[in-house]
Amino acid sequence: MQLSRDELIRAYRDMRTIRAFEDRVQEEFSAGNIPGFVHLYAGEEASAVGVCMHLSDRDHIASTHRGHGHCIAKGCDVEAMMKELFARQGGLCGGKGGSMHIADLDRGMLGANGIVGGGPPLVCGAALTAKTLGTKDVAVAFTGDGASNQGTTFEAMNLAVVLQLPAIFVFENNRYGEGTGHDYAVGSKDIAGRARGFGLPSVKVDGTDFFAVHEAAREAVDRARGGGGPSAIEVQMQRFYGHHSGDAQLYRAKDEGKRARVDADPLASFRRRVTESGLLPDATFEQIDAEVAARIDGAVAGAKAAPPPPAEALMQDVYISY
Amino acid sequence: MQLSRDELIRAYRDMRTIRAFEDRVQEEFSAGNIPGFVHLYAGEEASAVGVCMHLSDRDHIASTHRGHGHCIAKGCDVEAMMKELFARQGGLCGGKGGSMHIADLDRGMLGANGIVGGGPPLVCGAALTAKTLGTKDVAVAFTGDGASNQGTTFEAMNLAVVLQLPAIFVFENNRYGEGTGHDYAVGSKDIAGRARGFGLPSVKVDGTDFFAVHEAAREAVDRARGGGGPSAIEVQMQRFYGHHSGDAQLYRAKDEGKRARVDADPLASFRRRVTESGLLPDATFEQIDAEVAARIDGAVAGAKAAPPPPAEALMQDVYISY
Amino acid sequence: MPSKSIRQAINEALRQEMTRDPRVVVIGEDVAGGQGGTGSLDAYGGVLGVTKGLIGEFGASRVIDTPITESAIMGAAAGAAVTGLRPVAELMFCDFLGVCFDQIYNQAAKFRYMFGGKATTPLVIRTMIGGGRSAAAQHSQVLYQMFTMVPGLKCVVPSNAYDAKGLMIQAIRDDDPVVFFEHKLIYDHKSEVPDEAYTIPFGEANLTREGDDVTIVALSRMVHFANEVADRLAKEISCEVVDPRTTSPLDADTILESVEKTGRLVVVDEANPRCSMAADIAALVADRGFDFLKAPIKQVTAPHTPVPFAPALEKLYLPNPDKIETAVRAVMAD
Amino acid sequence: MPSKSIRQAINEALRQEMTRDPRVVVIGEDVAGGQGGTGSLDAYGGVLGVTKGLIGEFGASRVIDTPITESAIMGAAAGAAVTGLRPVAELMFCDFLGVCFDQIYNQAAKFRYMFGGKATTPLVIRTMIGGGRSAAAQHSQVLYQMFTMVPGLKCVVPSNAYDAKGLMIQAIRDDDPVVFFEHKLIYDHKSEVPDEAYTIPFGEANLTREGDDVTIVALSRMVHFANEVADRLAKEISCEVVDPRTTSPLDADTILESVEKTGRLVVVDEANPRCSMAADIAALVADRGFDFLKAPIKQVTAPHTPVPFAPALEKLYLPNPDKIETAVRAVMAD
Ligand SMILES: Cc1ncc(C[n+]2csc(CCOP(=O)(O)OP(=O)(O)O)c2C)c(N)n1
Ligand SMILES: Cc1ncc(C[n+]2csc(CCOP(=O)(O)OP(=O)(O)O)c2C)c(N)n1
Ligand SMILES: [Mg+2]
Ligand SMILES: [Mg+2]
Repeated sequence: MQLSRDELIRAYRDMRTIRAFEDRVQEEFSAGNIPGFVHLYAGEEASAVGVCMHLSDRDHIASTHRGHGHCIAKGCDVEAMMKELFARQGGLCGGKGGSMHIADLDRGMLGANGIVGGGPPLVCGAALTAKTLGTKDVAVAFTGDGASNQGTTFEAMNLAVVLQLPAIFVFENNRYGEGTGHDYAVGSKDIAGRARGFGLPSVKVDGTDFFAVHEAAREAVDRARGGGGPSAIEVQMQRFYGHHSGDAQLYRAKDEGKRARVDADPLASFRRRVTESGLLPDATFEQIDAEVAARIDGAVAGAKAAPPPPAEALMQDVYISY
Repeated sequence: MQLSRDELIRAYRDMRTIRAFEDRVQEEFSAGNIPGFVHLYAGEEASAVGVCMHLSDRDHIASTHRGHGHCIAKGCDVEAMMKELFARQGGLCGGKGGSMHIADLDRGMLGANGIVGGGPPLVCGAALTAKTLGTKDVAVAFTGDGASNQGTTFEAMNLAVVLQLPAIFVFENNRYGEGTGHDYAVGSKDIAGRARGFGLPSVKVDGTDFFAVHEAAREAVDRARGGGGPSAIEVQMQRFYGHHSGDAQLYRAKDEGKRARVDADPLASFRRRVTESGLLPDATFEQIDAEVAARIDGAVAGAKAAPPPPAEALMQDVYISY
Repeated sequence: MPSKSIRQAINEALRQEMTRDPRVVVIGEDVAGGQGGTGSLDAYGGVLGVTKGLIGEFGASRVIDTPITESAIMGAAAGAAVTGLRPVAELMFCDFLGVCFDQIYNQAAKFRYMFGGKATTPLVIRTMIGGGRSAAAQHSQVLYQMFTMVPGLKCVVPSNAYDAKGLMIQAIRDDDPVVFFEHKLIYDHKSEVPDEAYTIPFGEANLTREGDDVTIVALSRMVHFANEVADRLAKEISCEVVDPRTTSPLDADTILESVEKTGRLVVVDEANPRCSMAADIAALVADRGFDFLKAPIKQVTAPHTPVPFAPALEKLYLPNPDKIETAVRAVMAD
Repeated sequence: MPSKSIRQAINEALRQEMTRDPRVVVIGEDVAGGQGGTGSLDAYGGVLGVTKGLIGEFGASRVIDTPITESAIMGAAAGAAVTGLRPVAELMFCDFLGVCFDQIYNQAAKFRYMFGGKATTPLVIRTMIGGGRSAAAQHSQVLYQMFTMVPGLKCVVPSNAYDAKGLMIQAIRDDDPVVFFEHKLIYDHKSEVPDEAYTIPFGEANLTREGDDVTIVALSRMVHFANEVADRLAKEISCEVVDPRTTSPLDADTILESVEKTGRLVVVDEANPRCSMAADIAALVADRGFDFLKAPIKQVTAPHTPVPFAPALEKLYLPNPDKIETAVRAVMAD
C-alpha cells in the first residue's frame, strides 16, 4: 500500500464516480429516460480503477458491454458519457454508439463492445502499434469470465505471446456470464491458470481489494512497458446489479446481489482500510462523495437538457469524408 | 506392447497402405493426373493408425486438409479414395469433394477439412450425439500444430470439458503449419500443456513410435467410453513431403525432409521392433508391402478407368431431395 | 382457435417436436440459463424467453446451456446433426454470426454437396434480427441476406405466430440446415395458432393482402408495415402484399404472378441496401418479370449505414409505413 | 511502359507504400513464411508469392508472420489501424472470412459510425477469391458480396495489373477499411504498369470496351470474359463492357449512363446468384435505369451450389464467355 495521498484520493474518487454513475443510470433507466440496454459495473470498481491508474491517455484499453466503469477510470468525461447514454448531442459518440459502444479515442478508450470477446484481438493491435512505433505504451483488454471462453480471446492471448506484445488481459470474474456460472462455463474452473497455459504470467486477485488489483496491475504494466511481454490478471468480484438493468436475476440466490453490497464492496473496504490506517480522514471521503454526487447530478441535468442528434447525423461518418 | 499378431499385422498394413498411397499420390500429382491440391501424410502414419485402431465405424473422427491417412486408418476404401482424388465417378464423394473434403460417413469419417480448425467443433457434436443417445461411442479430432492456435480449436476443448463429452483431441505436431514453425506459432511452445490448462488430461507422445501412440490413445479412448470425459494427445512427428505436393520447402533446412525419412520413419521403427522381438518375421512385412503395392496399383488403375462425374451432378445434393 | 404470440408459437413448436422426437435437442447460451448459479436452472429460457420451461420438461441433457462460444455451439450442432441428433441451436442475435459463420456456411451448409450427397444435416439455427429497440450497431442487424446467399442453407423469416409455429416444425423435420430468423420486435404479435402440430412448406409465399395496382413484397416485421400501407391506401391504390415467408427457397412464382397482375413492384427489407433481399427480388423481377413491368422497381430498405443508437436516428434509419407509401405512390406515378 | 503481372503490381504497390510510410505493416500467415523454421524467413511471401521479398527489405517487425489465427489477425490489424498504424492484413483465401468476420464487419467497419466519427481505421485486408483451380468448396469462393453489403467497408475487385497497383496504393492511403479482392486465376495477367506510384480513385468504373447495343457489367476475372465476348461479337453486336473496379463505392453513374445508351444490360459475376453483386447492379438499373431498358436484365453467375471439386463440374459451374454470349444474344432478341 504505497500510494500517495493524491493517489488514494484519485482512486477513491474514480471508484465513487463509477458507483454513483451506475446507481444513477439504474434510476434513470428504470424511469425510462435511457434507451436501449445498460449493463452496470457497480461492485467491480476496483478492477477498472486499480488497472487504469497505471495508464496514461496514450495507453489503450478495450472494454466490454459493461463499459461505463472502464470509461470513467480511463478519464472519460462523465457528462459526455451521460449524454451518450441518453442519446443526446454532445455524447461521447454523438449519440450513435450508446452504452454498448461508448468510446473515447482521445482517452485511449477503444470502446465498449457489443460482441463478447470483441476486445482482446483489438488490444493486440493497439499493443502492436506501440511495439512497432517503439512508444512504450501498453494496451489492456478488459474481459469477463464469460468472454474468457470465446475463441477470439484465446487467439488474442496466443498472438500476444507469439509477438511479445505489451498487452494485458484483465479477466473480470464476476461469477456469471448472463445467467451462466463461471465454474460451469470455464471447463478448467481456473481462468488465470488457463491463461498461464498460453504462456502468460498470470495472477488471480481479490477484486474487492483495490490495493491487490493495483499491485498486480503495476507488475503487469511494468512488465509490458519494459518489453517483457503480455500478462493476465483474473480479478474476482461480484456484480451488485443483474446482468443488465432490468434482469430478474433468477439464476442467483434471492439476496445474492444484496449480500454482495455488504460483503464485497470495494469502496467500503477501501475506505475502511484507508481510514483505519489513518491515511485519510472520514471527512475526506464524505467530501468526495458529495462532490461526486454533485457531478453526477450535473451530468444528468446536462444530458436531459441536450437535444437529440440532428437528422443529418444518420448519414454521417459511415466513411471518412474527403 | 500387448498387441496380438493380427493387430500387429493390421497396424503395419494400415501404415504401409497410407505410405504407399501418399507416395503414389505424389507421383500421380506430379504427373498432372490429380487436380487441385494435395497435402500428404507420409511420416505421420503412426498417429492415424495408433488412434483409429481403437475405433469402430460407429466412432467418429474429423480430419484436416491432410486427411488421406485418417481416411485409410478409419477404414475407407482406397480405390474410392483414389477415385475421389482423381475426380471420378465412384469417388468417395462422387468427385465433388476432392482431397480437401474427402469423407465417408459410413466409416464415421466426418471429412477432411479445408478450414484449419474446422474439425474440432464438429467433433464436439459427434461426441454430443454419443452422449445424448447413450451409445458409448467416442469422437476424435485430428488437428495440426498450426490448427492448435485457432480459436475454434480452443473453444471446442473448453466445450468438451464443460459438457464432459467423449471427445479426444489429437494434435499432430509435425513442426510446421505451412512454413511457420510450431515453436513460433504456439506461444507456450507446449501444445499438450496448453490443453491441460483447459482441464483436459493431456500427454505428449513420440509419433514415430506406433506403440506409444497406441497406448496413449487407448487410455484416452477408454476414458471417453467410460464416461470420463475428453482428453488431448500431442503426437510429435515429421512430415516427409512439403506442406502440399509441390511445396518448395524453403522454410526448412535443405535435407530436413529427407533426413526425416531416415530418422523418423514410424514404419521402419515398427518393423525393427517387431522383428527384433520376434513377433513377426521379415517375410510377413514383405508380403504386406507387396499386397499393399498391388492394392494401390489397382486403386490407381480403377481411378484412371473411371469416368468423370456426369454433368447433372453439378446441381444435385445442394439440398436433400424430397 | 387460440390466440398466441410468436414467442409462444415457437416455444410450443419446440416443445411438441422435442416430445415427438428424442433426437431434438436445444443448445445455446442461456437457452435454460442458470447452470453453475445459485438460483433457478430455468432462469432465462433464452434472453427473450422463447425456450422458457423446456429444461423443466426435457432436462439439461436436451436443453443444453453452453459457455459463450458460438463457433463451438454451431460446430457442435452441425456435428451432432450429421451424426444422428436434430439440434436446434441458438445464435442469440444474428449480429454474432461473425464469430461462428464458418461452422455454418463452410461446414453445415456444404456437407451434403461436398460429400457427394452422403451427409444429411438436420440442423436448425434460431437467431434474432431487427432494429427498433435502440440496441445499436451490433445488436440490431438484419442479416438474413448473408445466409440466403449461401447454397445449402434454407432461410425462414416468419412474420406472424401461425407461420412461426408451422415453419419451425417444418424446419425441425427438414433434413437440411435451416436458419430461422426471429424479429425481436414482433415476438408479442398474436394470431390464431392451432394447438396441434402442423407444418408449412418452405418456398410458399403468403398473400397477406390482395390487390391489383402494386405488388409489395415485404419480409418479417416489414409485412406488418406493408399491410398497414395497403389498408391505409385501400380506397386509392389497390396493393397486393406478398410475404415470402422463406427467402431460401424463395417463391419466385408467386412474386412473378403478382407482378404480372399489378405491373408494379415495391420491395421492403429492413436490411442495408447493398446485395440485399430487396435487390435480389428486384433483380429476379427485372429479368423474369420484365415484360409485366409498368414502372421502375422501388426498394425500401435501411440506408447504407450501421444502425445508430439514438432513437431519433434509428427511427429515420428503419423502413416504415410512410416510406413504403412514398414508394408505392412513386411507382403509381410512373 | 513496363509490363507487369497483377502479382508484381501489388507487390510493387506494397513495397512503395512501405517505403514511403513507416506506419504501413503487412501482417498475416506466411506473409513472409519461415518463422521458427530451419530455412529461409522469406520462404513463402504469401502462399502465392505476392508479398515475396518484403521481409528482406522491411524486416520481421513490419512483415509480421502470425499463427493460424484469423480473428486475432483481423482484430490486431483493426486495433493497430485505430491506434496509428496502417496495416495491410492478409486473409489468405476469402473463404476463411467465417472464422474472423466479426472483427471485420462488426468492429473495423463500424468504428467510425458507432464512435460518432471519432475513429479512423486505415486498414487494408487483402484476400484471394475465385474458382478455376479445382480447389473445391472451401477455397474457391467469391465472397465480395458479403463485404459489399457492410456499411463502412470499401471493396476493390481489380481485373488487371494497372488497376491493381493504383487501387492498392489508394487503399493503403485511404482512411477507411478497404477489402482488396485478388482473383487467384489472374495473378499472372500482365499489363503496362508505370514504375512510379499512382492512385486510382474508388468508385470510378472503367470502360474496357465501348459499344452501343448492350452493356455488360463484369467484375474481376469476369471482365476478361466480357471483353472476349465483346471482341468475338464485334461485327454483329456492339457491346460496352463496364468494369466497376470497386463494388463499394459503386460507380452507379457510369453503369446508368451506359444503359441509357444501350438499353440492355447483362451482369457477370462469379458469385452464387442470391443477393449477389449481379443482383445488386440489376436492381439498381431496374430502379434508376428502368426507363432506358429495352429488355430484361440478365445475370450470368455461378449456380446456387457450392463449388464442386471435379474439373468437369467446376467448368460447368463457372461463368464463361459462352454463357455470356448466350445472355447477350437473349437480351438482343427481346
Ligand atoms: C459474441 C456474443 N455472444 C453473446 C453475447 C450476449 N452476451 C452479452 S453479455 C454476455 C455475458 C458476458 O459475460 P461476461 O463476459 O462474464 O461479462 P459480464 O456480463 O459478467 O460483465 C452475453 C452472453 C454477445 N453480446 N456477444
Ligand atoms: C482458417 C484457415 N486458415 C488458413 C488456412 C490455410 N492453411 C491450410 S493448411 C495450413 C497449415 C496448417 O498447419 P497444421 O495445422 O500444423 O497442419 P499440417 O499442415 O502441418 O498438417 C494453413 C495455414 C486454411 N485452410 N484455413
Ligand atoms: Mg461475468
Ligand atoms: Mg503442422
